[in-house]
Parts: sequence; C-alpha cells; structure tokens
Amino acid sequence: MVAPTVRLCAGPFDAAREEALLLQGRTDIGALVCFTGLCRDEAGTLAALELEHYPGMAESEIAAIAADALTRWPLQGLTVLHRYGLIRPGEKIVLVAAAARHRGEAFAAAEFLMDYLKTRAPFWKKEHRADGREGGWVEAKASDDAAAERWQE
Amino acid sequence: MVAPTVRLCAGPFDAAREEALLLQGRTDIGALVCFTGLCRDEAGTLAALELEHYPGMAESEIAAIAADALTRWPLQGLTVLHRYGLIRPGEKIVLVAAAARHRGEAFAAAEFLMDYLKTRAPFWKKEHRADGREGGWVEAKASDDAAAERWQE
Amino acid sequence: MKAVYFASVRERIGLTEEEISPPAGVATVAELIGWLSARGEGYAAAFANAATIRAAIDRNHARPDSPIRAAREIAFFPPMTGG
Amino acid sequence: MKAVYFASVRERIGLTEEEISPPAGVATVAELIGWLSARGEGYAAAFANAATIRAAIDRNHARPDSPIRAAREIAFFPPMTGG
Repeated sequence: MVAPTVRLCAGPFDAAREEALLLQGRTDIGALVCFTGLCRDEAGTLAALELEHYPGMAESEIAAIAADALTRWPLQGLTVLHRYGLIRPGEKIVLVAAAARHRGEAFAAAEFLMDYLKTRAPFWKKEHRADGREGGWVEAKASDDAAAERWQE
Repeated sequence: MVAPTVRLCAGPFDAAREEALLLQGRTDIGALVCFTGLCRDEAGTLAALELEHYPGMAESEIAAIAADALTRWPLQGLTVLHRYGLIRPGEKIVLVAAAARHRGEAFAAAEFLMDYLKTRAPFWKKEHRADGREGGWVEAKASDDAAAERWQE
Repeated sequence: MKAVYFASVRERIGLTEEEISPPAGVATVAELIGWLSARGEGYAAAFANAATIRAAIDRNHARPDSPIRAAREIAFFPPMTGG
Repeated sequence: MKAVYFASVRERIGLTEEEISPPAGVATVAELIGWLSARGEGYAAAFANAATIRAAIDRNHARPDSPIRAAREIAFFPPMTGG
C-alpha cells in the first residue's frame, strides 16, 4: 500500500522537487498528474490571500481524503501540499500529484483530491485588497459542491 | 490569443523548467495541470521503447490538437512536448501542461490533449525487450479510441 | 467542552476559542448553535445564517443532528474555501 | 506521388518511402491500398488487415474514401500509439 505524502506549509513550497521525489528511482510509473493551484491577483485588485486553517484537523482531513483516493484508484504515489498564512499573487497554494500506471487513474485521483479538498479541508481564504480597503472572506462556490458530489455513489 | 508551445524532443526534456516557464511572471493563472507520460519497464521485461514518428506531420498534428483545445477552453498557457527515438524506463515520453483561471478548464484541456495525442498524433512505439528477443509494436488500445470519442459533439 | 471558531465565525464572536458548559438539554450541534446564539450580539451575528454554518466534533465533520455530549472540542466555521 | 510508410507497414514493405504512379482508375485511399497490395508479398502483408491501416494525405489524416489524385505525399501506417 502506498503511503501518501501530506504536508501543510507555512511558506512557499517547491512543486518540482515534490514531483521529482515521486518519480525518483521508479520505472513502474506510467502517468503523473500534477495539479497546482495558484493565487491570482484578480486584475490587480488583490494584494494577497490570507489562508486560515484548523490546525490538526486540516492535516487529518487531507490525510483522510488521500486515503480515500488510494482505495478508489491503484495509485503508485500521491503527494498533497497545502499552504496556509499570507500568500501573494503568483504563489502556489496547493499541489496534488498523483502517480499511476495509466493516465485515467492519475487524472481521476487528482481531480477527486481537488474537489474534496475544496469542500472538506478546513481552510478559509480572506482577501487583502491592493487599495488597502478591508477585503472579505472568499465565498464558497456551489460549483465546488457539485464537483465533489459527482464522486459519491 | 495564447500561443501554445509545441516541441518534439530527440532526448530527455526538463518538465519542471517548462512548467516554470508557463508560470513565470504571471499573476493571473489560478490552475496548472501537468500530465507526464513515462516509459515503464513492465516488471523488468522492457529495456527501452523506440518511438518512431512522422516528421512534419507529428508537429503539425500536435499543433492542430493544441489549437483545437484553445477554442474549447479559455486557457492562459499550453505546452506540449513529445519525445521520439529510444526511451529508457523511467524517462519521460510526453508532457502536457495547461494553465487556466480555474481548475476544471485546466484538467479538461490536459485530458483532451492526451486523448487526442494518443489517437491522432503520428507516433508508434516499438518494444525492445530486456532478454534481447525481438520486441513487437505496441498495439493501439480500444480504450484510447473510446477516450477520444467522448470529446466529440 | 472547548468551542473553537474560525474565519467569519471567529471574527463575529471575537474569540478564537472558549470553554463552554451548555445545559443538559442541549444535545446536538443544532441545539448548541441555538444556545450559543443567545449569548450575545456577536454570537447571534455569527450564527444568523445557521444553515450555512459547519461544525466539527473532535476534528471530524459533524452534522446538525450530531450528538455533542461526548465532545471534547467542537468547532464552528463557514463553508470551506481551501484548495 | 510519394508514398511513405511507418512502423509495421514500413517493416513489412521494407521501404521508408518510394515514388508511385497508380493508374487513373485508382482514385481513393482504399483503391490505392488495393493497388499497392498487388505489388508483392510484403505489400500484401502490410495491408492484409486493411481496415486497421490509417493513411495521411500531405500530412493530414485521410479516410478510405478520400480522393488521392491531388496528393503529393501519401502515408500509410498502423493505428497510432504515441502519448
């Protein structure tokens, strides 16, 4: 059974290094799908995102989602990193990397992880506006709930 | 309109560098999906894959598929690299990297590119066996045709 | 038991966490939200739209009808927006 | 016109490319496959399972009924296995 790598990061992470670690020394992996989520500046209006999280539960919830993915698809490697704290436009917020023999499994697992992270992992985004005015909490999207629901039997 | 990067490679390519180039200086990208296809050793029986291609058509066909993807999804960046020649187990064969504001578009475009590359780009894989016996041409999979058909209206 | 608050719930209540001792009649998450809402203006604002508020009991997602009596830590927060 | 061959088709015919001059009655990809198949044992083997053989005319995918008279280069190959 594959042991997923799950890590919360207080600062920037090196996605390329994580991807290289997943593949290192392996000759049995046929497909690697890496999803990176990044902070957008929203046409220059956003100075930063502040990511609040629930320490303890954030890690355990991501680990539970990763374990669920491993029961659904025969993955050969799985890495999930998630930032918290202040994140500037252009910086990476989340990385999901799924390795498998075939591409269908790797794609499905990475999409599943993202859909579940969005709706089940205890993180909340607050906007810091570029004009200095008080930013608000990012609203949850109904489309994210719908995306997560498609994985339920 | 985004100009996709399409390149055939006679030797190993640096996927991390291509991904970094796609993101460099950008603060408008929210999602990056990178697919890497790798050569498997098939439980030690495979010494190498030899990828034959149709020079001229391989480039133009990948460019056409990339252009098609850009009409289907509002992508912010798209890179497709494909190896040819002799490829050892563990080496990368293909990279598709799709950047967009939202993850759904990036995932869909990357999957579309791979499904179409598999069934429309003129490449053929021959196996070189580890035991020195003559290897055969890899058979096309019906599952790849089915995967490509789901994108047709 | 300990109550912990996140994001807009935390801001409206003005606390990150506190010890609470709800009476015996408060048995579920929904009942606890009702009881907390009566503690003051900030609480009332935090839970005004109770249907959108999520809860976790001992760091596992809970539902409005989840029983709370065995909980050591119960968290309240708006819908999550990570990823 | 130039005929080019790839993968198992190339191996069976024993050529990577050649100039061909099919008679006027050979008007489509399917008819050209039929005409080529009669040129010898290797050709017959290459096109034995004609339904699986793909063709491209001037580097664009073609179909069995695609007209060939304007082609400068016509390629034959098995189903693709790239990616």
